[in-house]
Amino acid sequence: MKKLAISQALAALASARVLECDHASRGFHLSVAVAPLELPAAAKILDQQGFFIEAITGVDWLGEQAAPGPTVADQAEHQPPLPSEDSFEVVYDFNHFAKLCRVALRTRMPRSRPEIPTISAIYPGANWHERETHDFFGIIFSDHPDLSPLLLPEDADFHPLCKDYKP
Amino acid sequence: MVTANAHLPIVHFSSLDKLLNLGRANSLWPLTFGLACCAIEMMATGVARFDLDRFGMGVFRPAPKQSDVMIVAGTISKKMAPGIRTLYEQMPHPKWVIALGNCAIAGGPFVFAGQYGIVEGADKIMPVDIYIPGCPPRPEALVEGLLLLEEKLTGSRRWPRVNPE
Amino acid sequence: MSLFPEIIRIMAYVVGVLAFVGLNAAFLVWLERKVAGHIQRRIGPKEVGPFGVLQPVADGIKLISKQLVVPAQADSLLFRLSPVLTMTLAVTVFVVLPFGPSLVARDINIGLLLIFAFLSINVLALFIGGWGSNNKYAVVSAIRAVSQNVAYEVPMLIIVITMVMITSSMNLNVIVSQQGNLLQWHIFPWNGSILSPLAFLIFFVCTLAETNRAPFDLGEAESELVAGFHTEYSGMGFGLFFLGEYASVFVGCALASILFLGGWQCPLGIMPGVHWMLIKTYLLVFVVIWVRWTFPRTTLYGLLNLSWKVLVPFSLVILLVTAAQLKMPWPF
Amino acid sequence: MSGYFKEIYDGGKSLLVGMGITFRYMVQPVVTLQYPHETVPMTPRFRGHIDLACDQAGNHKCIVCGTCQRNCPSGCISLKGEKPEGAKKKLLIAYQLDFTKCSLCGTCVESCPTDALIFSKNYNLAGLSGQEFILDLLKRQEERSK
Amino acid sequence: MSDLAVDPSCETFVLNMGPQHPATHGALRIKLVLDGEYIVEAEPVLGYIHRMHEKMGENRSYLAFMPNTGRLDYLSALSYNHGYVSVVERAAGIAIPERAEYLRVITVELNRISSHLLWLGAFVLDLGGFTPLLYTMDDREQLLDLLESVTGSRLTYCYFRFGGLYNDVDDNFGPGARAFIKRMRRRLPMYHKLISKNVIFRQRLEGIAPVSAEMCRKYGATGPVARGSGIAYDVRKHEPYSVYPEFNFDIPVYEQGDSMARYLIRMDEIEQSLRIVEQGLDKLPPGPIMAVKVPKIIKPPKGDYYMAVEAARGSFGIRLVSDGSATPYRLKLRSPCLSNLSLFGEAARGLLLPDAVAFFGSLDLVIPDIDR
Repeated sequence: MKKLAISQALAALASARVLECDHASRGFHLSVAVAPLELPAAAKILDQQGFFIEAITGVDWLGEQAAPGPTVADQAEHQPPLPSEDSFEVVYDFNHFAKLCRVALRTRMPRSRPEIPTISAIYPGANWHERETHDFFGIIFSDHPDLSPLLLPEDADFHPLCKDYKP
Repeated sequence: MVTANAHLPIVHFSSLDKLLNLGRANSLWPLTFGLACCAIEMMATGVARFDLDRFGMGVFRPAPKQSDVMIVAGTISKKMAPGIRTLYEQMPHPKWVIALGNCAIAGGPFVFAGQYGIVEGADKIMPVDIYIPGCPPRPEALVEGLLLLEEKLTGSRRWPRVNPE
Repeated sequence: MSLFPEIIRIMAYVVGVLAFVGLNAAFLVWLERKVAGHIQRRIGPKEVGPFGVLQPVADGIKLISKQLVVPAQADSLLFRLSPVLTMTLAVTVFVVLPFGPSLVARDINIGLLLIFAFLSINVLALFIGGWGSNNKYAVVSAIRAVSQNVAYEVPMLIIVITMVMITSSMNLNVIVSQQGNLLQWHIFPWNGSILSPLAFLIFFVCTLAETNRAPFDLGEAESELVAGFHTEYSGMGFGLFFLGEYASVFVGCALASILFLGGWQCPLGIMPGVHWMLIKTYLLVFVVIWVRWTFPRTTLYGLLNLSWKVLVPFSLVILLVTAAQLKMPWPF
Repeated sequence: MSGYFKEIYDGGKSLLVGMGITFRYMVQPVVTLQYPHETVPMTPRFRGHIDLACDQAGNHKCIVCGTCQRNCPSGCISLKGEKPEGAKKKLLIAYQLDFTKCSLCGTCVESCPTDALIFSKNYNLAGLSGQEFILDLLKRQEERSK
Repeated sequence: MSDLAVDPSCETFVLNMGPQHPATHGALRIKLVLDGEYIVEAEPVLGYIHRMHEKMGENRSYLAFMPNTGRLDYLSALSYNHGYVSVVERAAGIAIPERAEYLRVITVELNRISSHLLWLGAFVLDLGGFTPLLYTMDDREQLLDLLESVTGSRLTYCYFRFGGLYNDVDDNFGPGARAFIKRMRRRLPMYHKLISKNVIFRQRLEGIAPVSAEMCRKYGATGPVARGSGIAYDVRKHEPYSVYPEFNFDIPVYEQGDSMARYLIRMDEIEQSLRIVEQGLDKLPPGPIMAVKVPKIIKPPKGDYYMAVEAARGSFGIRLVSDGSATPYRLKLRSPCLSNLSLFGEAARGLLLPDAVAFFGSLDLVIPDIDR
């Protein structure tokens, strides 16, 4: 089954934490949390298995440290939250044309240094998704061919979807 | 009620002006300029069921140089506003603008505190003659708006008024 | 002979031709929008005057009273010259068209040659217009219009040569008077050449391409090149292009009816007159409009292939067959 | 060589079939609804701008609870009511709808506890200024109930 | 042909198929580097109709975001309604009655037919044929009247609610829908005769802009674009949701991957949707259209959820991140048109300008769905 093959392949990565989720209630089969630097490796594995990229979602967890009680980040499938600082989370959704298996690849990075390697070399389709996530959150995708604003005006310097965005 | 158009010649030939306005009123060529959902209703007005060609307005010209009416059909985003302004300036006089749909009148459903992306209404970037509310307005409302523009041009309405109840 | 009646005659014919061209354009605008409407199951112009008859008048008034905009970087001489050139070429061709037995402005014996001389300059006018308006879309469409017209001049002229071989005269009046009633028209194989119905078809397709009418309207392709070579023209500049196009459509169809359908000859041969000429030509114009609202646009290569690989070989075959037929004793 | 002629034959036939279809449609009756002269009645569920409903006695059913004002996604409704001393229930003074921001989602009509709001049927509004469509529903309701 | 296009020595010029262009059907600019009429480089520029849907998702309640879903891809607005409603029902765990599920599928399929009809007219208009647009819009008007009698609006529907529907269908919806099905089944052969078999159309579409299956996978293209290149991926069959498993319909797939294949797929999909609507009308169960206990204020539990539905243009997905409050924490809208357009740059290289317009039309894009 595709899900087994891919979960073993991804588990081989050093910092990967693979978790099976119930598709009926969550909408995806596998939730894999990896460190930002290992992202291209995970994407290459998924590419070899014939997955296609569906979407890249940026999430701004501002005020996560201050919030009392178990935050969303504490759930098993997330990467361990950074001890010191709030974080940006980027979720890559992959799916397979032939066999149904949606993989949610998650990474987290500190809000002060939102730096993550690009996967547009492996998936050209991710090029625009990354530019859009950069538009909305200011996350810098290192060695991305052309990180100019995609949806915002060319000279836009603000990032509207950050929680601390003031118009 | 001739258009208070700032480019009127100093000398007025009243009957000639009336004739010119009558000619202009009956052959308003709209500029194909659809932005969003209202553009689909504008297309639905131009086709077989509500046929704008009956009033001489069926000739949808793609080039701004040959059109008289700019029907702003859809939301005006800040990135698009300079483009719309250039299109308006490229249209030769006499020209008119119809704001079709709530987005073109005052931003419609996309207005909220702290919105960064849209211009709230076409009248912020160019003079608008006719406003047609609705989201999207039915094709009959666009025909009604064009008849109102003709009334504004010629001063009288040749067609029966329709009240919906 | 004194000069006076001659001047009156010239003045009458000049006024007549110009009035006819204006009326013809107005009528064709109305006819095209009405026929297009009914093909598309809608009404077309209706509110402006009875049955929308005043619609071309309203369009004319509006176009005349529009502000004439000349783009800043445009080459103003060429920009202004092009619509005037298109219009004058289309009008001068009317001089030799025989509308009736004695109703022809100037009955010269090389009428056909004059028509094709002027029709081929029409291409130059389009190119000047496209180049002069300094707009990328206009330049691309001007280049297309030139290659299209050149490609379709060749088969058209070959067909005209075969018809001149049959009628042995280039005087349009003589060509028409050779065709009597319906059975003597050149379109039928027993009159001219064996393949003359095919020749008529090729001639008709070439007139479509010559006048940039769909499905060959690559010059003024609305969905790709915004508005083709008249993108930058507003008001009467665009109006003149409109008039020129409709005048050349009329000329093309009139020529087809003269060469093949016996211009002003009556089908029953009893009362020839200008009305037959108009009926036949406007029937052909109806087919031109009908074709426009049915077919999509061909690509440039599809268009050129059609001309060089299909129309030119067929017209050469027709030329040879007719020559052979005229030389050898044939039962007809 | 035969492919050449066959292709021309097929092409020509498909063109003639196409022209046959358009000719057949040309002679059929037109489908145009000549709007100002002929109109089509709106379906009962048509969503025009909202209006205050009249009950049998002709007055509106609004109890100024403000549910519609809170639920409206675009904040088009502004409601004013005041409680005359002595009376228990609030009285509606002004009900203003800014139709130029409305997206006709129907949440107000659906969430109103006393079903005081209905969708009006006027589908052909057009005006010379944007302000014409800041509608005062109370005044409209009074005119309608007279 | 393509080696000529990439020869850098020849002089090229930049042509802007600008934000206002008849062929782009909306505010999209394509920066074309042309060598004569061959496209050397094509780069779409987006953002001219960006309407901040995702920002609006974060500052209003779940129900208040409902009208936005109708304005993303306004041609198949009901599929987007369906996607959003399903993701919130999946998150909040709301079950909906059988009749509501069937009515949802019927109205979504009717909406898909109206979207394909408008695409067919606009696509043929891009190729230069004016008349088919009028015929398809004529059919579409019948459909819009039918849907307006049920939902109240013609284009931007806001008909679904969490747990069911806004209102039930009246009793002349069934006969109206069957009459439309009968009429549409008579009209489809006419369209095939007028368009598919026409030699000029075939010449303009066959072999134009082939898109390989690998390119579809690399760019994430779904819907008719992927099915045109031999990938049998349809969310209704691949990841069944709602009551689609009860319907039997098949997925048209073509191998060539050129514009003709993408055109034929959508024509076959109209027939399949007609079959689904017919089966839906036959099996429509009686009963309520709204779930019994649906909380007034929806507060889905913490966590993130994903839902994909098959819209007319591809798989429309929503990733909802909820923090337990009454407003979504993050609402990502996966637009099928964005991925379908992203392969335009690579696939259009070496094409002629008119062929690029035909290729763009065969991708069937709705620009506000791309810019969100």
